[in-house]
Amino acid sequence: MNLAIILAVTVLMAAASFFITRINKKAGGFTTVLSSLFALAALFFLRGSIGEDFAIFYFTFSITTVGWYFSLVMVMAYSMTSFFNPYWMEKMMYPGSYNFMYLLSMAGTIGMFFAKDFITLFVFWETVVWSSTFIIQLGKSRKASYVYYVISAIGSMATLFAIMLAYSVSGTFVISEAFAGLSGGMAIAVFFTFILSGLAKIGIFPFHVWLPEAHGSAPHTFSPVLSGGLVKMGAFIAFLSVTAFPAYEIFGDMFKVFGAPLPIYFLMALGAISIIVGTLMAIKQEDAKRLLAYSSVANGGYILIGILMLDQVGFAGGMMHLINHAVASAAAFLAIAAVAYRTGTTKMSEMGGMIHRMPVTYLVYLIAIISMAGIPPMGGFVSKWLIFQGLADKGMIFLAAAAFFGSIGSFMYVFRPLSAVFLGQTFTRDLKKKEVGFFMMFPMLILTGLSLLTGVFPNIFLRVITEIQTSIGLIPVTLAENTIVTANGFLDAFRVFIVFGFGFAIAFVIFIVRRKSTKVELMDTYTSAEFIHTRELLHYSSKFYAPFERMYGNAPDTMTLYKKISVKIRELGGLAESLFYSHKPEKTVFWMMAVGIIVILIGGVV
Amino acid sequence: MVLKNDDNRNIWEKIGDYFSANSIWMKWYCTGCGAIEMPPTMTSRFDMERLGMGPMATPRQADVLLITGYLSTKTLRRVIYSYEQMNSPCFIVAFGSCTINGGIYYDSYATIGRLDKYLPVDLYIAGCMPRPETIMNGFNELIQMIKKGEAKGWKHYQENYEWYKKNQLDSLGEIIIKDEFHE
Amino acid sequence: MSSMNNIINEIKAALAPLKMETPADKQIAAVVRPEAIHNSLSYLRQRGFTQLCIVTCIDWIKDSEFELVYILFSWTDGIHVQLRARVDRNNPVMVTATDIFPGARYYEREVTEFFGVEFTGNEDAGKPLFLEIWDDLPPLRKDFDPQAYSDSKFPMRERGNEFVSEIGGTEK
Amino acid sequence: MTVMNFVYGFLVLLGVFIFQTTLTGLNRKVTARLQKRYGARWYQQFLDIFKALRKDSTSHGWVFDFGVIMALGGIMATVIFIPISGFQAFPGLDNVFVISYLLAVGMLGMAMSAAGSGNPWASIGVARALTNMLAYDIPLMIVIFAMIFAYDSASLSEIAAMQQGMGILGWNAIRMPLGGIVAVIALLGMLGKKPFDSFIAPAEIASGPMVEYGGKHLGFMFILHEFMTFIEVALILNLFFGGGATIWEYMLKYAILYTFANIISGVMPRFKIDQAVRYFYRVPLAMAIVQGLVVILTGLGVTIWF
Repeated sequence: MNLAIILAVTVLMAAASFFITRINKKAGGFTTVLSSLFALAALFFLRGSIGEDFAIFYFTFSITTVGWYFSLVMVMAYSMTSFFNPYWMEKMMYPGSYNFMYLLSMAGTIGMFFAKDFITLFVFWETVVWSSTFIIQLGKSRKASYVYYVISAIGSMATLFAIMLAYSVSGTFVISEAFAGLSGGMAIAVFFTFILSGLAKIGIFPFHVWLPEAHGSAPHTFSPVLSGGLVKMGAFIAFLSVTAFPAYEIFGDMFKVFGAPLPIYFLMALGAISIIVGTLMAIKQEDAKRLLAYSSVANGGYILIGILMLDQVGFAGGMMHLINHAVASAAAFLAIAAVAYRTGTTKMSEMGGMIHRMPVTYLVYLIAIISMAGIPPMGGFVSKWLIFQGLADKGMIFLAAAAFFGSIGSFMYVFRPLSAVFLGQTFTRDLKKKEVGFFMMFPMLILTGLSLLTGVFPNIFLRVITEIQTSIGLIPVTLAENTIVTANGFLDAFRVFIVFGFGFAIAFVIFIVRRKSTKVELMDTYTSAEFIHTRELLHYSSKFYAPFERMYGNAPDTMTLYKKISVKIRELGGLAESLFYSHKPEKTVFWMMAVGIIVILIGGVV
Repeated sequence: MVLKNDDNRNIWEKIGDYFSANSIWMKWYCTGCGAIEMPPTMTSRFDMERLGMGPMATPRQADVLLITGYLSTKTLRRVIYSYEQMNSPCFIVAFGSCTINGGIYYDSYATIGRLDKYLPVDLYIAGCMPRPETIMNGFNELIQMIKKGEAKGWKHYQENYEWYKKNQLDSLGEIIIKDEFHE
Repeated sequence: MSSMNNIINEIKAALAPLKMETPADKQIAAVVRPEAIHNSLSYLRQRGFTQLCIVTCIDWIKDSEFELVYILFSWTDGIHVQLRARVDRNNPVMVTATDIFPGARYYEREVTEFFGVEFTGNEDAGKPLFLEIWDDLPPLRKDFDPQAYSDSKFPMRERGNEFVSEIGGTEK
Repeated sequence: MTVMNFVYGFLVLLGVFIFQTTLTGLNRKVTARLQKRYGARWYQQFLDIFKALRKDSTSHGWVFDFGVIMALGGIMATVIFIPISGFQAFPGLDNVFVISYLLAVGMLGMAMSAAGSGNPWASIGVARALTNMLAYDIPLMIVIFAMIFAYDSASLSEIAAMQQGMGILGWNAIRMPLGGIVAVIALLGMLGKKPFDSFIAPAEIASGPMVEYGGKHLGFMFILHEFMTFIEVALILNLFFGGGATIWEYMLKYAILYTFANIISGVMPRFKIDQAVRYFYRVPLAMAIVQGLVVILTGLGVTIWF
């Protein structure tokens, strides 16, 4: 009954934080820190009770490894971000509601991952959606929360429909049994409608529009949670749709593309498209948070492809990428939030040279992007390596092309905030700014450490994933002491790290043996012998990849497309309105009769 | 400016000077008419690369600053700015009579007279303008000077910094200009 | 396209110049009174001479006068017009042309810098343009002595014997 | 992992440095002869590097220094992983993905240090270099991917070993002719040789990322460039030209491949960066996908010879 206590405490603390914030804003913020840390610790020790089932009221829960893994990643994102809450209370419009929603959505995620039946899952899912909708509204724009809610609602309703459809066949809501006995067209309908909420949440291609809107304009303290945490709920749905709904078995006799049944390959292709779209869009963003949001779209594609592969290696890569991206993305968003805390902006063209004022934040961001771009020795490399190996096993050449594109493209976009925000000349306005306090630095350092840990000792995390793989009947990925073994070769991340350190040491020795260099100001650079005095003008940050952007700058934006469609629908509605609701009653009667006759005629023919 | 050859370099400096002498990268400041003499010197006919010389893009990378012609006061400000961005040991080679004593612009209000009052010139190549043969000869001379440790203009500049600065300010007023065109 | 003669006649009629000549093919030179410069420019501009090529100055030191020269060009006729006017050298003042040709801003600034002619109405005219730091007479005036300036500012090499050592001079 | 591994690693670094720097010097002579010049001395590249290390340098803050060290460190670590005719200082770690991504550490370090100098030219150069990387890497990686699928191995030394023993017919460049062409074109892009050298254009953007380097920093960049050249050429050599059974064969093939790339670039003008991207995404990408599909779907190119 441990989980029940966690849930109860979190919900109670959520209510309490609302009232505490009324009395003292800072104290309310600290309440979220304490209760999320408590949830994290309690969840960590929940590992002993894996396999237990229990029920609270009508809700049934079962503690599984995969639920434990997912909820740990999620609550990690929540608890690390909560350290920022106390400092942002002053800037928040409704701090009490913010704290309340923050903890409530956390409780929702925990409940969702451990749900035993679909009704429980759906209720908790909707709790998260609703509470996060209200939080996003507290940020820069209301429009963002509409977009977020509309897309979430489409997904949720579709999933609910799928659950009901499956119920009509199997007669049960229990996750492990609900999809039994599906076949044919029904199976395809259930599969696609069920995974729709997952796709919407993880930001897969046609549904990715909410991520930049919501991430970009949510409060700075909630963006890390959105990107590092809530997006991963979609991965959970994707996971359920290939395990609880045994897609590979049900679609087993369908046409196979590179070894994957067509419906699954279709979803993987969507993942690949979102890698490409996310990468291309991220490259041309001018706002750091929107850029990172689009990078979440791209990384969501990797996670989806990995999980849908459902094999020994690629699946492990997808699950590993889940935690890597959560850690890296949360750290990057926190670093940007820390910069925004000091400068008050997230626009890249309005900042520069923050490295001289905030070196620790810079290092945090650097490590985060190294992990996000999949460069050794950070965690992102290990998971991308596993996904590449999985793709190479099956020869999925087009998905691999997209994955490579996203991987190299990520060097391009992650470098932009690094260069625009942190490197270059410090703006005159920011010359007196200070590094953030230790309390804010602490979660960032923890996440940085985690990035390094996942990269150097990936097996600690992969062991959990092998347990998940065993629990769903897959062959687990082969792990030796420090190495990951796949059919195509092995990776010893620790040794790679050591050799990297060796190379670094040699370079360092050569560097310090040579004479010390004279240090000059950043304004004293080669400017073709021209005198330049304005720091802001010398810093090159906006339109960074202009020649490359120009090549696809005129391509249609998905959001514009949706807007056009909505206008068309409104026009269509206008047409119907003018037909049926005109001033002349005889016209209405005529159309109603006409429609009625046509329906009868068609019915007769059929 | 007369430099005495007091050879008290240690072995490391001698080795370093050997490297410096055989690998000279130049920043080539196209001030006057002399710039046009450089392309033939670099390309197939005279092939400067066999001496280990080559063009470089910025003063930070370069070893030798070539002043190829007359210097107006405006240009001199930029040349001084560029020279101070160079990493020592760095040398200056000045071309043509304009840099030696003003040349045909000796009475102009806008061009300076002698360059070595403002910057430590290691080698003058006389002529109006010097042809590529002369330039190659001059570079050979420079290489010999560096090898022997005689090209110490940069050291001289550091030691007599006040003297040079005083001359520069007397003639130019100010080196770093800040006006509406330099923001 | 109107012929050269037509234009000459039109200009004669409109501007009533003191003197008129055609120094070369497709070129017209007209000398007007300094007060008439502004009106003449605005007339020529609406006549089709839309491009102001240059504003410059000549120092007639013996007459104690500055001659301001405006060169305009018509893209429809392909004809250059020179407008010339002489102002007093001791009190050189001229009305600005920036309200007719905004580009005149920098030409006038240059004339002010090099000759010291004042342009009323051009606020920028007093600021330095080419000469970054200048503390003497405007340098293109005839009474400015560049040799003296150069000698005082940019010291020359003493012509010692260091250059003639090879042909028999003493050692350094 | 013993001390001997590190000693071997150090020796590999030393040997590679001497070999590649000599080869670069000789290739400067080759380029000179193409232009009917006499050319520099064969050891000129050593003189340049040591001269640069000898000079004083200017630093633009700690990230400027740190980036340079990180770049050289990452690149040297990558060199240690490259198999040299079957010899590896750290056996088993010659995974293609490890090498191509560890290479990115060096790139990132260099980009960071260059942008840390605060010079706009450097930022433009970095932007172009990263765009260039995006262009050449996709076609090349697709071919390599197909190869990994066909050989069931991502290990450079294993792929190289499998090509040996059949003479020239064993080489992947011959078995997969389209892939071989893509690899050579991508090699030019990787090496930053003409026509894909717009990111270090000296006259237009003042040598791009290297604009602020001088003295030992510049020396580091030159050493880094030698190592990077070695990694890139050796990658293509092992994957497409069968590595080398003996060290001499390896060195000979390497020299021929590198000189070949150099000669091609010696007679080329320069692409603008968007032209380079367009070119790579038109011709080599199409060839790579055709080649990849042929290998994956039919097995042709790998199995037919056995």
